[in-house]
Amino acid sequence: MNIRNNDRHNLWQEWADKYARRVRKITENPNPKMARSNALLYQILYDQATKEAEYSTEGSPIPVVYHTENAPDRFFRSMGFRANNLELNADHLSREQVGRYLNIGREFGYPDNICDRVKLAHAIGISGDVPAPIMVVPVVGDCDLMSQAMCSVARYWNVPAFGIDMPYQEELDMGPDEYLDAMKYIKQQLLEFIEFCEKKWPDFIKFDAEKLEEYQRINREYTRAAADVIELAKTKPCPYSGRDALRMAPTQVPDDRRVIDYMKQYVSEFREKAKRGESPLKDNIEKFRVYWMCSAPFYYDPFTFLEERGCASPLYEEESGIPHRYNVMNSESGERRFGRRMLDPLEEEAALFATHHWGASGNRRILEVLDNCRKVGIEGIIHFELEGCLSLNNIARITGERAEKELGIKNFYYLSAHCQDIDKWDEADFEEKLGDWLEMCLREKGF
Amino acid sequence: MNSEDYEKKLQELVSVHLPQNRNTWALSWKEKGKKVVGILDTLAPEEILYAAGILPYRIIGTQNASTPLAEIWRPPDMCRYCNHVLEALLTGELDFLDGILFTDWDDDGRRLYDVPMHLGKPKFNYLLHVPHGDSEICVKIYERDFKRVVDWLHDSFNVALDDERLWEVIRLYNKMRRLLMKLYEWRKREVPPISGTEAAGIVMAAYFMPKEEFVSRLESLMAYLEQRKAPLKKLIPRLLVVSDHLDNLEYTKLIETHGTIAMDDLDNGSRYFWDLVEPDTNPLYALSRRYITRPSEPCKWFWHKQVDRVIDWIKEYHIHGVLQLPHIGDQDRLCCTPYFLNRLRGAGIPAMSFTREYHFANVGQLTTRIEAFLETLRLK
Amino acid sequence: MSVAGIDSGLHATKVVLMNNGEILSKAVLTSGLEDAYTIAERALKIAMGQCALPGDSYKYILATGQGKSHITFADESAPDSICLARAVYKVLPSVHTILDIGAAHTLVVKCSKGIATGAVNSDKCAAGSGTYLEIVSAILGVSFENMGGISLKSTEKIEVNSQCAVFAESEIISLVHSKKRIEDILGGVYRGLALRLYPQLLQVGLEKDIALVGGMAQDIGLRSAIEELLGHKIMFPEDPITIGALGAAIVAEEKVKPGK
Amino acid sequence: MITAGIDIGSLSANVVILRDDKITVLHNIRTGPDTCETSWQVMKEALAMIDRNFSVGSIDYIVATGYGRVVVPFSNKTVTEISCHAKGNHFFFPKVRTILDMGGQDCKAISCDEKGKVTNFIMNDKCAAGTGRYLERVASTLGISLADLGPLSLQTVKGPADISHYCAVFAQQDILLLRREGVHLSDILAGACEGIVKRIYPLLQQLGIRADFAISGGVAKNIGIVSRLEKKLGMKANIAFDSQIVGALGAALFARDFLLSGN
Repeated sequence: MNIRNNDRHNLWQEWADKYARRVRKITENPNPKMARSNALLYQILYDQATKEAEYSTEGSPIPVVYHTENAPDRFFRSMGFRANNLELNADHLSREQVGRYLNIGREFGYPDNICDRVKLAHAIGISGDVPAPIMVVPVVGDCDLMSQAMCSVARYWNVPAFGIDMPYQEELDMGPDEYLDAMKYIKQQLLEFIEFCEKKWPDFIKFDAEKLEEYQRINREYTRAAADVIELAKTKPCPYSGRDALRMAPTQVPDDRRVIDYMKQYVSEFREKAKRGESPLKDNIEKFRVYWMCSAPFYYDPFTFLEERGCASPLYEEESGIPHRYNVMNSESGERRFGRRMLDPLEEEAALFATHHWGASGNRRILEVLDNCRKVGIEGIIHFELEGCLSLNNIARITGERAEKELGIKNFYYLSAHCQDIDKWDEADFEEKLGDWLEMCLREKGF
Repeated sequence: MNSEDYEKKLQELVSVHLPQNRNTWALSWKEKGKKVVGILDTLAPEEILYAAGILPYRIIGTQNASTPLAEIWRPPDMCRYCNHVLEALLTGELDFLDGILFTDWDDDGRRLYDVPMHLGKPKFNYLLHVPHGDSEICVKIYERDFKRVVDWLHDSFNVALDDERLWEVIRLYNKMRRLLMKLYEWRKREVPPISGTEAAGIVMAAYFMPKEEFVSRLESLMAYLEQRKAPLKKLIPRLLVVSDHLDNLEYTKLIETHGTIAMDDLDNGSRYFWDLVEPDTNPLYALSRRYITRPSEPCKWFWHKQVDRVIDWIKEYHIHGVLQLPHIGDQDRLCCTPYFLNRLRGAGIPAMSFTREYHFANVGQLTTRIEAFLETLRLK
Repeated sequence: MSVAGIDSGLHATKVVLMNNGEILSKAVLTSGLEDAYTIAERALKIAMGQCALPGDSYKYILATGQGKSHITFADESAPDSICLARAVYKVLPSVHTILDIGAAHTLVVKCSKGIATGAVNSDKCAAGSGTYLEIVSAILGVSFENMGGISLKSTEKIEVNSQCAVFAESEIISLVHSKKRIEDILGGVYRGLALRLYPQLLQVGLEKDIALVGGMAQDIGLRSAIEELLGHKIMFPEDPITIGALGAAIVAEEKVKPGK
Repeated sequence: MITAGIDIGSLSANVVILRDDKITVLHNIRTGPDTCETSWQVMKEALAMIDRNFSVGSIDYIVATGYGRVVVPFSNKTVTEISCHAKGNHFFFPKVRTILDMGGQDCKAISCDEKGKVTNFIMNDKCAAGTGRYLERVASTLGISLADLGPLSLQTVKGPADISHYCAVFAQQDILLLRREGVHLSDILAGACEGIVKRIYPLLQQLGIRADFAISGGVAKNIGIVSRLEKKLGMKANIAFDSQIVGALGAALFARDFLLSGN
């Protein structure tokens, strides 16, 4: 069974075309509901996709390493690798593209009852539709299955799987020292990684600390710009749609300074709206605000549904200025934390990695979620659990119970569904249940 | 003793893991005012607990058909073992435990820790992270985390640990491992002296007994076992069974009505005792090296080395086919299954994988599947 | 001032007419192949026919139930959870957990003083629904109404594990074949059913008192199986089928109350 | 040499009697609640077709298969339906390598070698979605015969209706609702068939489909499923003249082999 010999698709070309269409649409006849800054976002994505698309057809002169979201992308690139984030690839699949990869997964015999992201990331990894890897990097800490998937991809291509491990302990009492400890351990692994690669591919792989530092500077400026979003999130009515709260910065272009401009544009355009009291909410009246968590249906927009009913969703846990990699960077000044004991760029990468909020026990993540709820005055939590996501088992209900106990948030809507496997998605049913829940919350509030 | 007595003693040992028997040792241990700490898999460094005067108790999930209390916290179709363990925790089946040392063989294992932490039941819990790599760095960090486990034991149960005692315990565990390996050696015979069910039963007896007692009991049986004419006749085909938490032996019995389980890759089988702790100046380091560098579990990044082992075993034990029975939601094994099956079939070894419940249920279809697989091996 | 509440269920459509908290009349129509709109309209007419008031004296019509969105002549629709909470508060004020088992759904509502504060809805698998029991009655050739009573005569504990109603079918057939008593088989069926409802009940917290409503509430077999499982009595309104419609009527009244 | 195969399925019981390599009797009845009685009944009736004073004793070797195989009191040996369907299909279509057997409550995808020996197989799980029982419920809900279901499903008006529920029981509810919304009968049936194909296809995918392809079991009679599956797979499906007896035939062939090999 060898999928590589099947009909090849040029995924990046398909994406380039998609982004081109979007840029055109936004510039020619913009939808007032959509953020104007999207134009720049899609331009960045378009430029990246076209570059990758060329590699896909001509074959990549630079060796490619496959990895997933929590892996230190900047670090790989600073060594001269082309890093391909399969998890992000999976996220970018369109409704039309997704079926092919679900099938590739099934034909390979990969379990069907695990979450769509793992399934699809794995499938893209073995499809040959993106340039083939010379190495795969499984990482643990946020999602163990994802690391299993990466091992499977490495075994498929018969290339080395060089794992990076994230340590942790129950850190209720975990201070900077333990983090430093973890950070040192990861730094060691990064050094080992450098040694391994420089020995294996002496001609083209060389770690470049300055490059990494440059990428980190860009990332820091971006983070600083994004930090303002959390301020915007406090304004009522919420100036932007939940759709935009979900908007993730293109993390695969660490060398592209335009991501900073994008974030600044994004913030300023919504700051304007906030001043004018504008919002995507019906009649600009905010009746209720929810914290949208975990995942969301990719090919359906639940936020418009909520906003038509006066419900704002200012936060998505992962993005738009949520300082979810706390303890590493001061979101205001963008300076490294850990009492300044974190000095070189490798340590910064290691620390970002060590403090990932999906890592360790559920407590780490829940504390952060509650903190964000406090910050922006959340009244209800919608916990959209990705079906088959092991990292979410047990903590959904714990989050709910603690939100009620510690913040008095009574309304917790727990649902579990697929985000990309459309065959398993029942829109009518979803809307009916979500609508019922929201109506329950509103009536309780006296609307 | 005559062979009837030996046979009786053997069957006693095999049935130690049954619900009505398995807590006997833990309870009398507690009567002596000593502590019992639960563990969940082959990755937890039992030796440390035992050397600290604590009885390690390997948790078997409840065999209740339904797990309503667990399903408050987690979806029913993820790791079934976790469901049944959590259910056991919440129904009070495990109330005698003073604590649990959790190990994150995967995210389900990791998140299993959150509920007890949230509810404070049992009182003392520790989440020990298991590096999935086998590099020296991983060995070192695991050793460091062992030190933290020792501190945790000290803070929670006011127990101390000295190298001398730890070495003693390590030697004891190694002795146990050698005995079990010897026993497994005999399974290469055309008619093995013990069935796969008995083998798994014996291994599981080690979960619950103080190791001195287990070792002496097993030792006293070895001579008898070596010349034992097993009750089961020569049954073709010879199988190697692969699974996790296959601790309800009704499953192995079901298989052995149709064939012989001559070898296994089970956590309650070879994976429990394979690989010794090699001598070193530092006992914690020596332990860490043993637990880290063995490929045993699918979560490990170098697990393909375990597949190499399985392929060697297939030759040594004259195996006709490999039968894998992951429980529903045994995700990291299922993720490795395509590779596993392709490797074996590539090497000309018939292999199949069927999912099952954790407790013994819904075996109608499973039986048909197993029979059909064995037919393909037999009807040549 | 009069209002109407309509509960458009899968198997039956119920209507309750109210005037200042007083129930004027009720109507229950089992749905055939007519669409939800037509049958609701008919049910409403029948109910209105039972009381003297002219048709235009109904100030507000509120629809609930799985077919609510189709009843376009209603002024408004409201979720089942809210209506159930209101109605049960009116008839059984001490209730804090409502278990509503219908033909194809199970809804557990957590409520206090008529306000629904939480709800868990299940319809992934028929294992927990009334339809499951209909299938069983068909296999055993026992009338749907009598099954519950028969199950109470059970003497031997039998486990019926099959999650899937269709597989339960063959499991039950083989039980019959192995000469098990119908009473005991039904006992097992109800116990199994209660067990499958249990996690859902636990999820909302199981605060006493607990009331059983909906089409299945009259099934004595199910009721006693649940009570056996919980270890205490559960309540049920005398007319559990129209409880959703009653709730809808109450919510409708709130709408037309002066000052609201 | 007279050998027989008996296949006790969840819906139907089948008997095939071979004289040497020739099929002399085919017979099938609906499975009753008492599987044991059913097996006697179907066998007796089959024997009567040869001649009235013919008895079970006059058959040299009997193999039982199907989920009720263990309760057949007069069988010499039992073989799983998986092996039997492979062998039976291979008898009709020697070039077959992939087989889909859709029975009353399970669905198997089987791949076999040139000798008709099973090399791999996959079965659906603890849910009746995508089985014969599912179709039965659909037919009964709409008050049409199972035989008409297939042909009607091909005369779609507005294209297949969306039946979102996997569950055989809930699908029935969906269908009821669709009916009330006035959706055309054929469109509903088309939706049901599409739904089944959707469930079956992944099984075949996982197995890996190699030509030739054959379908057996009751559902093979359903043109609505077969044609859709053929379209999705892009290959023709071989179907025995009586798809329901394939399992029993396989059993009878095994009986012949066992007899010859003195096994």
